[in-house]
Amino acid sequence: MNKQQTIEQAIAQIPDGASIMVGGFGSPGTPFALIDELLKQGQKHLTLIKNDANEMGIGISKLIENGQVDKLVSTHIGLNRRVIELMNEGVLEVEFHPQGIFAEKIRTAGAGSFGFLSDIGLESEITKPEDLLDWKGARYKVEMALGADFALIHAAQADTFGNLVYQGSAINFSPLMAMAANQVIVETAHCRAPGELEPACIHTPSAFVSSLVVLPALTNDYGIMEHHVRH
Amino acid sequence: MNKQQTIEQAIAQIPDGASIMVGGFGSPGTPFALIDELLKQGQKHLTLIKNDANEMGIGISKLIENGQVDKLVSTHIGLNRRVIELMNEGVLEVEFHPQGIFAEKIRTAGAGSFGFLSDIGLESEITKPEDLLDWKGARYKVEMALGADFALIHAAQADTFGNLVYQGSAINFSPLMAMAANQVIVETAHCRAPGELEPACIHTPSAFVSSLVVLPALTNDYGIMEHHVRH
Amino acid sequence: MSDINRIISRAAREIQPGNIVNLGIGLPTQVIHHLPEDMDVLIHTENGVLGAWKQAQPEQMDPFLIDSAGAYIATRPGSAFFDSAVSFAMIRRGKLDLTMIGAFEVDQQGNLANWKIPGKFSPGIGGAMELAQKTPRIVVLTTHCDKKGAPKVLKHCRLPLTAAACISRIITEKAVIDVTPEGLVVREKLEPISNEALQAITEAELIFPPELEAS
Amino acid sequence: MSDINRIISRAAREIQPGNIVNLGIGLPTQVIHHLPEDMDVLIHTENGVLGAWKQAQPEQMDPFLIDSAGAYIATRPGSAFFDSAVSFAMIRRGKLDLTMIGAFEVDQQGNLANWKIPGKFSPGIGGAMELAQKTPRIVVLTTHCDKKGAPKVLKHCRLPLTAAACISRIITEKAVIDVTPEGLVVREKLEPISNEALQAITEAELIFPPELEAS
Repeated sequence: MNKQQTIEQAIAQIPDGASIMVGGFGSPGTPFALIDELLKQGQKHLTLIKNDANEMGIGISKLIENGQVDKLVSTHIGLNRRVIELMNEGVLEVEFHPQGIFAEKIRTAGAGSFGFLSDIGLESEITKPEDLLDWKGARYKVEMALGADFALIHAAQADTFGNLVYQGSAINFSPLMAMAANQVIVETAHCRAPGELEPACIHTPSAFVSSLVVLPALTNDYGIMEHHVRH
Repeated sequence: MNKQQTIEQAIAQIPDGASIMVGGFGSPGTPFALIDELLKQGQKHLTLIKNDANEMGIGISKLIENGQVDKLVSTHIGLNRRVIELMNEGVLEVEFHPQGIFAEKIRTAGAGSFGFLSDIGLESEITKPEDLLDWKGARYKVEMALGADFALIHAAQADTFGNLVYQGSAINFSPLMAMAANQVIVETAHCRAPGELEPACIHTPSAFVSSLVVLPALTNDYGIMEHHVRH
Repeated sequence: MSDINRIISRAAREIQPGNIVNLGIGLPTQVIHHLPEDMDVLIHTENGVLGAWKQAQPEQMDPFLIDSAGAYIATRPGSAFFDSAVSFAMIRRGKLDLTMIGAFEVDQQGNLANWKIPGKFSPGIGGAMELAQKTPRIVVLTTHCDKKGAPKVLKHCRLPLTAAACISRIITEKAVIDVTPEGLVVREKLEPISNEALQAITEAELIFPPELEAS
Repeated sequence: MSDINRIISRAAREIQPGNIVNLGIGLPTQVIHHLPEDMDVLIHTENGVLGAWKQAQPEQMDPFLIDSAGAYIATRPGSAFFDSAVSFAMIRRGKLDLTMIGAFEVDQQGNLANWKIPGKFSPGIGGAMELAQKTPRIVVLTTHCDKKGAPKVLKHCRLPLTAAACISRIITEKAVIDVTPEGLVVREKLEPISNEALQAITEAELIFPPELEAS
């Protein structure tokens, strides 16, 4: 059950053209080390699925700025001027969803279902006529499941089987993405022996994890970022 | 934010004819004390939603045997001969779902969605023609959300705000039901002050809990049951 | 007191003990600094925190704990962390009592537009659509006019809506205005201004009830 | 060795190191007792345990921890507890490698009937339908004939199906039989029996490959 791999091995599984879910809301939960390895290996024509685009110069923004990303599925990129420019220039295709719908579409894929019936934005411009379903007396928007080939996840702690624990607001989309992606690559700086994590406090059970990368330490990217300090 | 009530107050909120979700898979997670109070108060024409019917003479089987229940929505009642008899005699209406679909229908209500697209049992006798949806090139079964007026939940630990922690396999349907029911009544023998439960290890956040009943102790019903000891 | 401070300090009084509240990015985020330290309130953030509190002191900042506006926050005793699906389940199930939110435009039907200016600004929807559509009470915090002096309280929103008929109350630096079946009713003035002057900077038709003048 | 023990001990050899396995109620549940204590395997139970293990010793029984058959169990290091929605997400997403399951009837198309005998037995579906439909490898453990001596391995199931074309292998006290595109292929005999005698107690047509006789 030992899922440990080197970071090179783990990321080398990703081919050009892959769809990749990336955990994180802002910096917390963003797997900076896995992203940097993807930058180094240079896979191209990627579709990324992440809540936001991080900020310029860090996280997935590096991949986008480096031209490795064809499409981004997201909820809000307001904190990244450069990615907004690339979107407006037509260099990067961006697909937006309301944040909770984004979460729920991923979770639906993770649950092995195919879509769900929603009323969010039913009469707004985000709903196209072809998404509407009249069913048993009511009108719904059909939101289809959103899966991916890979997920890149940062965990605060893991055991060698791949049981995961997240910290604070770094949990956000990670457990959903771990369920939804076909291959799940996890980084952690704190790897435990099986049995060291409390079974009732595990956020992602090991069955959902494919590869575990143990980081020697967390770099500055994971520290307090000036842009997150409100002034 | 203090949600504490007496068991009498909490259960007296339930009117005749209410739909009630009850946590538990077998004994673990079954809120025996809340059920016994419901037996005492005698509300009638109830619809119960529980994975199973417990065993004869304990848990919701008492309510069914006492004639308080018109309908049971469940996945398997094979361990309760008496309830099977009542079903076969037409005294009790029983609606069965596959266990994971039962869980997911409840979770869908809990997520504020209305239904989901499934392929489970698509070509089996559990799928009626009117549940089939052809959508964007594929055929699905539409599973509608399953909500309820009340949920009765047993938690291993709670704080006075209503944050909940479950133990072992007693978690099962409880966090889903706590999200799906309009009023959520929780019993626990271990009530903590706010801040004593680790925020990252809370299974049900307090927002989903309406009433908290602190039990002086757990009765024998919560102990080792002879029928769960395999021979 | 600055216009902004007047909005924020008035908005803080909207929060009742026992409330679960979401504070949107911008003006609403700042309301938390006007709440008493011991107030019985739970602040919800979309990114999975119930029990968020004021910005953390520098030496106590946790790099893995931000609010949905991106600031390192402290939490209150009794807080919980959870994933984004649970966070929005809480929103869609109506478990929040109050959301305060910013706006580009509001109108007399209670419509809200705050996510997109076609051709100029469309960084995404974020959590606004679900908050606006599903929170029982939406209070909009906004300057009365935009930077060019054009009214933001309109007869009909012209921008794409975030949600229709969702607003309960609008708080500007000039007034507190309720959305009612009869229309927009001015409840309080937050600076000395005549009814005529307030109406002049408001495209929507305002109702001035008699008790307003008496106050 | 009894018929039942022969089925169970042969079934235990189906489990490979590294597997995630669900063991259905009845014969499959007993397979766990034939696994080495240190085997690298994770047992999944529908009620939210990954890493379930053999029945707990009386003094170590936890009243809040049972398997889906209702027995107080021990767990292995590295186990996790989770809710029923996550448990079935794991099943529907194909994260289990193997499910062993009982049967009323199986047939040569790999169909499984194990949840309902109309008019006689219908206590509910439980988790069988999703396990049968979504686990990559389904191994059925069953006596070769029912208590009246009637074949259970049929040309076509007559009872309502749990899932269609889901079975990989059938293990009875007589033989190990694989479901293949060509039909049911006998891989092993578990007691001395002629091909003719085995076919005689089997409604489905069996294929006896040459290498079987050599073994």
